[in-house]
Amino acid sequence: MTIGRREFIGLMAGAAAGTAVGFPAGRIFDSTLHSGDQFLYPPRGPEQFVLSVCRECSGGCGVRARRIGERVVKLDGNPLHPISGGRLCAKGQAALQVLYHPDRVRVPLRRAGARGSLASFRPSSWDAALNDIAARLQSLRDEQHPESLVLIRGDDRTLGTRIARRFVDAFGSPNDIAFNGGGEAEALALLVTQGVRATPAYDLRAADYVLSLGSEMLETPAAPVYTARAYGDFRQTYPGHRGKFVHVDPRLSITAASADEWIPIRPGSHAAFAFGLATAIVGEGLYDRAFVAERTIGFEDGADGDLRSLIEQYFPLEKAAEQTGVSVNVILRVARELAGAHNGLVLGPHKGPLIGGRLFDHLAAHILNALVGNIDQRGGVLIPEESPLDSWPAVERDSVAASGHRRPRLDGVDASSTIGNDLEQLAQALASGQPYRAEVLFVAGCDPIYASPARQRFASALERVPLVVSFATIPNDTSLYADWILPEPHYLEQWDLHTSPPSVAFPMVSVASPAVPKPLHDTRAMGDVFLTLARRIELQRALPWSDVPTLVRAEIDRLYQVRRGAIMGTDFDQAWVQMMERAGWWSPGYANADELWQRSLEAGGWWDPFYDHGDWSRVFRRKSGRFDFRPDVVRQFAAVSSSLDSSGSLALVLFEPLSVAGGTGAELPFLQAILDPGFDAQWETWGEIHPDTAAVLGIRDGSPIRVASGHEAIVVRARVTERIVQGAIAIPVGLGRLAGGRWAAGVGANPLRLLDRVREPVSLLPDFGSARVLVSEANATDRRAAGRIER
Amino acid sequence: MTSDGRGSRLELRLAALAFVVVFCGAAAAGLVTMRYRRSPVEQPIAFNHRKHVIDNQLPCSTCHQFYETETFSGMPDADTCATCHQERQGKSAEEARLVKMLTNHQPLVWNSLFRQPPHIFYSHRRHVVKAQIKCERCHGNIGMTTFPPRQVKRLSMSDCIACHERLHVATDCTTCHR
Amino acid sequence: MTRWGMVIDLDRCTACQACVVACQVENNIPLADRVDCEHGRGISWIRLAPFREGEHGTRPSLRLIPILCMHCERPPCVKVCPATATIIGEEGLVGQIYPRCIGCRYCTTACPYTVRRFNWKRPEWPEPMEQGLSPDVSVRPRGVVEKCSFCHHRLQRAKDKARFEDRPLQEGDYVPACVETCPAEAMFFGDLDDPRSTVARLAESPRAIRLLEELGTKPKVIYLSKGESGGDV
Amino acid sequence: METFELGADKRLFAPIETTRPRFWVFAGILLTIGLWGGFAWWTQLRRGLGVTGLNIPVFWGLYITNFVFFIGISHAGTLISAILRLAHAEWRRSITRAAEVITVLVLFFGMACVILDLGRPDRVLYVIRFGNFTSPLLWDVTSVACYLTASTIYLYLPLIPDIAILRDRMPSRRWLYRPLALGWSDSPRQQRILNRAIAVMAVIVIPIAVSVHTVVSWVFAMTVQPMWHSTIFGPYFVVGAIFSGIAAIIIAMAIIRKAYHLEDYLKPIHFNNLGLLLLVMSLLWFYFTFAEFLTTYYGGEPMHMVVFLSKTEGRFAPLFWAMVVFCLVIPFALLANNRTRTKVWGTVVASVAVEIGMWLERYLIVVPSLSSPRLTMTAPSYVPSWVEWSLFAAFVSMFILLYAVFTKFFPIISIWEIREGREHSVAEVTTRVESYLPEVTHE
Repeated sequence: MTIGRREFIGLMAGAAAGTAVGFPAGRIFDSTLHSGDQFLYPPRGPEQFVLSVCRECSGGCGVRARRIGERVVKLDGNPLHPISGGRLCAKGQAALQVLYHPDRVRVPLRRAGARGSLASFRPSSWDAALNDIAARLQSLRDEQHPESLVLIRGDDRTLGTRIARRFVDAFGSPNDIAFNGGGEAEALALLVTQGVRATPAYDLRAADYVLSLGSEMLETPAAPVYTARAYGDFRQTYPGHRGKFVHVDPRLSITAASADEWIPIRPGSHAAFAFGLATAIVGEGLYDRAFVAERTIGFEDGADGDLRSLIEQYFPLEKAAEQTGVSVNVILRVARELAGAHNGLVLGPHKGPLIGGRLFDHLAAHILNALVGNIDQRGGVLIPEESPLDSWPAVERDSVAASGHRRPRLDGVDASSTIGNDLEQLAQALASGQPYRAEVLFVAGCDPIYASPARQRFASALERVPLVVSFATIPNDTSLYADWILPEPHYLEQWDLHTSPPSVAFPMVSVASPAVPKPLHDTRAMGDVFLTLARRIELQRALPWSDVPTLVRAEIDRLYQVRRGAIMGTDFDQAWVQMMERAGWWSPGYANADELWQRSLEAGGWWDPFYDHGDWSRVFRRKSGRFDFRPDVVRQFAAVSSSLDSSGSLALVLFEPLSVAGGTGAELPFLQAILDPGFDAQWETWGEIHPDTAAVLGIRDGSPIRVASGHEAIVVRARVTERIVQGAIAIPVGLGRLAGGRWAAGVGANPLRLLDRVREPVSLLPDFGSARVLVSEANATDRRAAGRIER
Repeated sequence: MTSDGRGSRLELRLAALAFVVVFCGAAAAGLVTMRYRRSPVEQPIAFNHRKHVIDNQLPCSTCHQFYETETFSGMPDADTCATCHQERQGKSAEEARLVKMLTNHQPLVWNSLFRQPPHIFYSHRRHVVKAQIKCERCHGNIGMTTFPPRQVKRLSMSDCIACHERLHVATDCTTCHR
Repeated sequence: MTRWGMVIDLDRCTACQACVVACQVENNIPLADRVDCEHGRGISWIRLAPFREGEHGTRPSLRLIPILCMHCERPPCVKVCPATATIIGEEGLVGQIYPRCIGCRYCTTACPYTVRRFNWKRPEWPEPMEQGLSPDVSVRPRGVVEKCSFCHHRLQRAKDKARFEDRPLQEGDYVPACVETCPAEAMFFGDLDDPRSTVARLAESPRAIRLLEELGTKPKVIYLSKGESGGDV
Repeated sequence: METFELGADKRLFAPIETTRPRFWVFAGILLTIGLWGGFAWWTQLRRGLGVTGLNIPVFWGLYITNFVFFIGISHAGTLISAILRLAHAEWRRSITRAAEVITVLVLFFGMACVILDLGRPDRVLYVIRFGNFTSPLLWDVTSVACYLTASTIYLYLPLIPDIAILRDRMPSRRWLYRPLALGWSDSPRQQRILNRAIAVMAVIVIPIAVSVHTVVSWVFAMTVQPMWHSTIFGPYFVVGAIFSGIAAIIIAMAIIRKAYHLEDYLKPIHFNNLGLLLLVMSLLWFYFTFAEFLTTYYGGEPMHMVVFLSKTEGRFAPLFWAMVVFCLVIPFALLANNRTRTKVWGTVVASVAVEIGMWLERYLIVVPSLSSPRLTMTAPSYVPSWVEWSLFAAFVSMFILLYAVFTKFFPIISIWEIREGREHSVAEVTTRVESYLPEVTHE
């Protein structure tokens, strides 16, 4: 072959073009192949551990944060902490992602548009926010209307809330309103029978038979990790010693899955089942005669209204069997097992932080505990001791404040009420402006727009309040209706003191120190905000501290003064302190307040593990000094005929999955993915229907269904399962949020919308268990409507 | 090729042939160079290792504070530099710049020159303190440089394995991979 | 020889899934959003598998069992990997070498426990979530397989630490994140070859069972069945 | 003599010498589909395998199905042609080339399917660099590579004389044919060597071909997964492969015959003969399938039954029964009947059915076992995404296109073998047949 000029040019041109195209093509191809290779390379740094306290629920677990450089990379339980014992639940583990959540409130947000949408808010500054709020508050004081300030708050075991309450008190408003749905009935049962205001503690660890009347004790107890640890020991600690666990509920929950036996009952018949047991126990004479005789009244006083006669009159076994759908044989067997156990413990239907229970159910459960003599015993119901720091010296009210406190509370609750708070009534008062107008409303640590059965009315009532301030880390549903959203630091960013969580018997003070060197965003702790406001409107006499860290240190000084308890320590330390205190000694391991402070920071806090069983005067505080079976109350309940109306509708059974309990958790993808391992349910709200019921309604597994009550309807996915009894639909609470960031807003549906304005008779608590709903296959319109709500 | 094969479009054929062959070669070259492409590393200050390590006899741990105590060696922050350079020590223009940066509280972020892959567990402390491996073994004569190198040195597994095999220490994958 | 193993007491387990989330946070598991989960692409190295019991008519029950990589002594995945990217180490840990994995997913299909996961996309963390990532665990690129490592980065750290304290590794020095967090204290971890260790003792319990034992994989995750205790704790 | 013969085989040169516009349209369409597939692949490279419909636990789907399917089809050529050659089946002469080309081309696509399936295609060579010899996937790579090499040689050897004919006939393409013809001058010595080489290759290629599909089956059978872990899988896959391979030849022959008017060369008798083979394979396939399913059913192991039931009456039932219809009912009905089998359309319809059926079979082997893992796990059902379908379509189109391009450069029917048959074999067969018979001596 001869290569001429033309051929040569051709060769060169081809080669040139080949290079020009080939080289970049190769590079582009390679970069595409490796487009997954840009490794995130988390920076290294010195390792450090910081102790704090989890605030994902009321449980109060001591947390040990692992810090690398300036970043927190992992949370674990503080091994010395008596609540967590080095353990954490799923929510606690995920809390780190709340700290680093992309949708946190980063600066104070001021509303500039219609209420109800995050898009209406514009970034502002702390100066603007505090000036605005302080000015309104000052004018309320100037106009002698301090009562027009309202605080709606969550539980008060953190300093921020306690400062806020004290602020409201000193300001002169009676409207310090707690929003704590779940535990109220349980505490009320204790108040009614024993005259104690507390959430009962259950000594699960030492019990050998646990009868859960629908108590989701392994999912949503007040202190999940504490309960789970106790449960583990209850099951397998001593060789040959294993507690038995029976769960009675319409639904086979995750708790029920762990039980040795699940006894399905008709929805709403927990009390009937409990009284059935009581009838059997009393009838067969299996009750604890000594305890009943010595420590109780109202059992058989000869009076015709005593418990014994009531039981015979109202709760014959056959009737209990009929109401619950459980055979007499089973009731008898369970009654014998319970009474025959060494420490048989009955837990009332505690469903979670949001779903309020009924007094009747909890009263019935508590009466059973008394009948088997398991009150204030090892393995029984314990009455939590107050923490030494629970109360501050009373506020010295000035004249303006005193005048404000003479006005009634907006929710109409007073000292004579059974219930502590009434959101329903509050909503009405806000809307009507009667008995007086609310001018400034703070919402902190709770989300009433999401969680209250009165949510619709509440949302429209908020429209009438001129200044609504919401404290939030990630905007919640109520934040959307506020005028200001104030960025609350994450718990890993602030100082705090926590006292014993509800349902924990011993007093405890945990110190939480900030785990990150500086807050990620322009946040201020709620306590600091109220301390600043107090200075602005000259209330520092009641709130003299300069900031929260100062207060924390001052509280430790106060704690030193009580001269009891010890620094948190190992099991061995605990046993030692208990032994010493039982013998009347106090060996604190610290010589002064500074040492207490230092060692609290190192160990996580202070506690007093000694529980004095049988201190009856502390435990029974009614006039009689005994446990009161309250036949009067039981009679009132029994007299109300249970209306078993079922016109083609299903009973609505609500529950709270652990990962989204309390209406929080849906913000995080990891928690959305573990809603229910039984179905592998993720990222959606579902409705459980029994196969027989589904067959009648023509509903197929997995299809979208419309669930409607009188005024509202939601669309959920049908799960046809035997995990729920016939004639009911079980729907989880926790999704269907209006806000909560990219992963929560608009995902799933909120079944609390279906609830109506129904109260339990006698107690007047909002009744979460009485709703009935119509269920049908969802048509296209429903689905579209659901989609509109979602986005 | 004989004359009859010499069609009028031979040069086109040759061009196409050349295109295909060169395209493949060039694409391969593109692929390979992409993989070993190095982006230059810029440092905030042209640090003179030699000045510090040889002339002033400073130990490495003055600035790389952690290599004897942690898995990583650590880069000095502004405070570390400020212990000496709050005021001028010498006459170099770079130092003048440094002092200015320090007085203005500008952030001082050094860029690492030696990069392990992120999927490796490597303990500086273990190698330096326990095994008494000299820094130079991996870091070469960085201490002799008067100007920061611009090229990242990526350490490869074969370097590690060679040494581990010679010293008869673990070569189990999970000893280092994570 | 050390032979790391885990014991899970199903009688203590409450199916709370703390282990699931602890693992995800510890091991820089990529976030899976709603769409990913609907596609069945969410990654979790440990999951709770439901076992429904009871035929129609009898009372149904539900058993939830935590399932993670069993670190089999005869792992089916290691055999089939064409690129030697999954290996069984000297101490019995079945490791996954991400930079060598070609992403063929043969191991995922060969694993009878279905505990291996694949990175369907590049992991992404919206700002500032990347700040929560641990430097102890590599962030996996897209296209490779991953699975439970028994948190072996913790072993590397623990060994490093023990060496500088001039002592042998002790029980409790090295514990995976799931075991550390388990609220019901249902998970135990340690050296199965050390007769004094808790796990070795529990593994001898009459309640001890191994999943899919009949396949001959010799799993090193051992379950204690629900029911009466046999004097094993 | 020579001129006459060339004139007689003019039809065979026509596709090479003339190209009609219709061909360009056809090629354009195929190329467009191919480019679309390229776009789909690009998308997958950029965004990862998340663009497929795969999930946990269905980690393998369409790509692996197609891999098994394509490798199966590759048995068309080389194996069939080798067997026919060794058996001196004289009717083979006009079909061997068409079959062998299928093998070589389709193997590339089979291998490409595996690369598509990789999460890290950039690391594909790690299989060689860090190979693990206990992995059936590595055996697979080895044996497919062997097969590709062997079948390429086996395609090329019989091509040499034809290339030489083309070299002498088409001066304008001498640049291509001259080097490829390797100086073939049709000398008796060359002929002898060539024939021996072909015979040797035919012998070598058979065990390799058998090994290829056996090893492909072992990718599944070596795991302990339900309805994969089966000793029957090796022969079962080989039978399935030959089955789909024959069907592929029939379809290819019919298209060539129609497109290039080769009715004189590809006669109904060829279709009839292949149809008979197909019928045998259909029955053999049914036998294996039946044996496999009966064993599973009879054993009744719960884990296996879950998969079994998902195929026979669960969510895969429509596909499963469609497979039975396509692989057994339709081909049996058409091929067992003399009237339909002897028609070209009869065998072609049967073959198309078999291809669909065999694809379904591959799908039903891969997906159902993965969809029902041993430890319960709820998973969304696997629905292949547009990317997977696009790449499937692109692979099929590109295969057809390359096949068509081949016919534009090389005779798709072996010219010299036809001539050889005409010149020598008629006589040879007579002698051979006579040699089978008792000798009749004419006295």
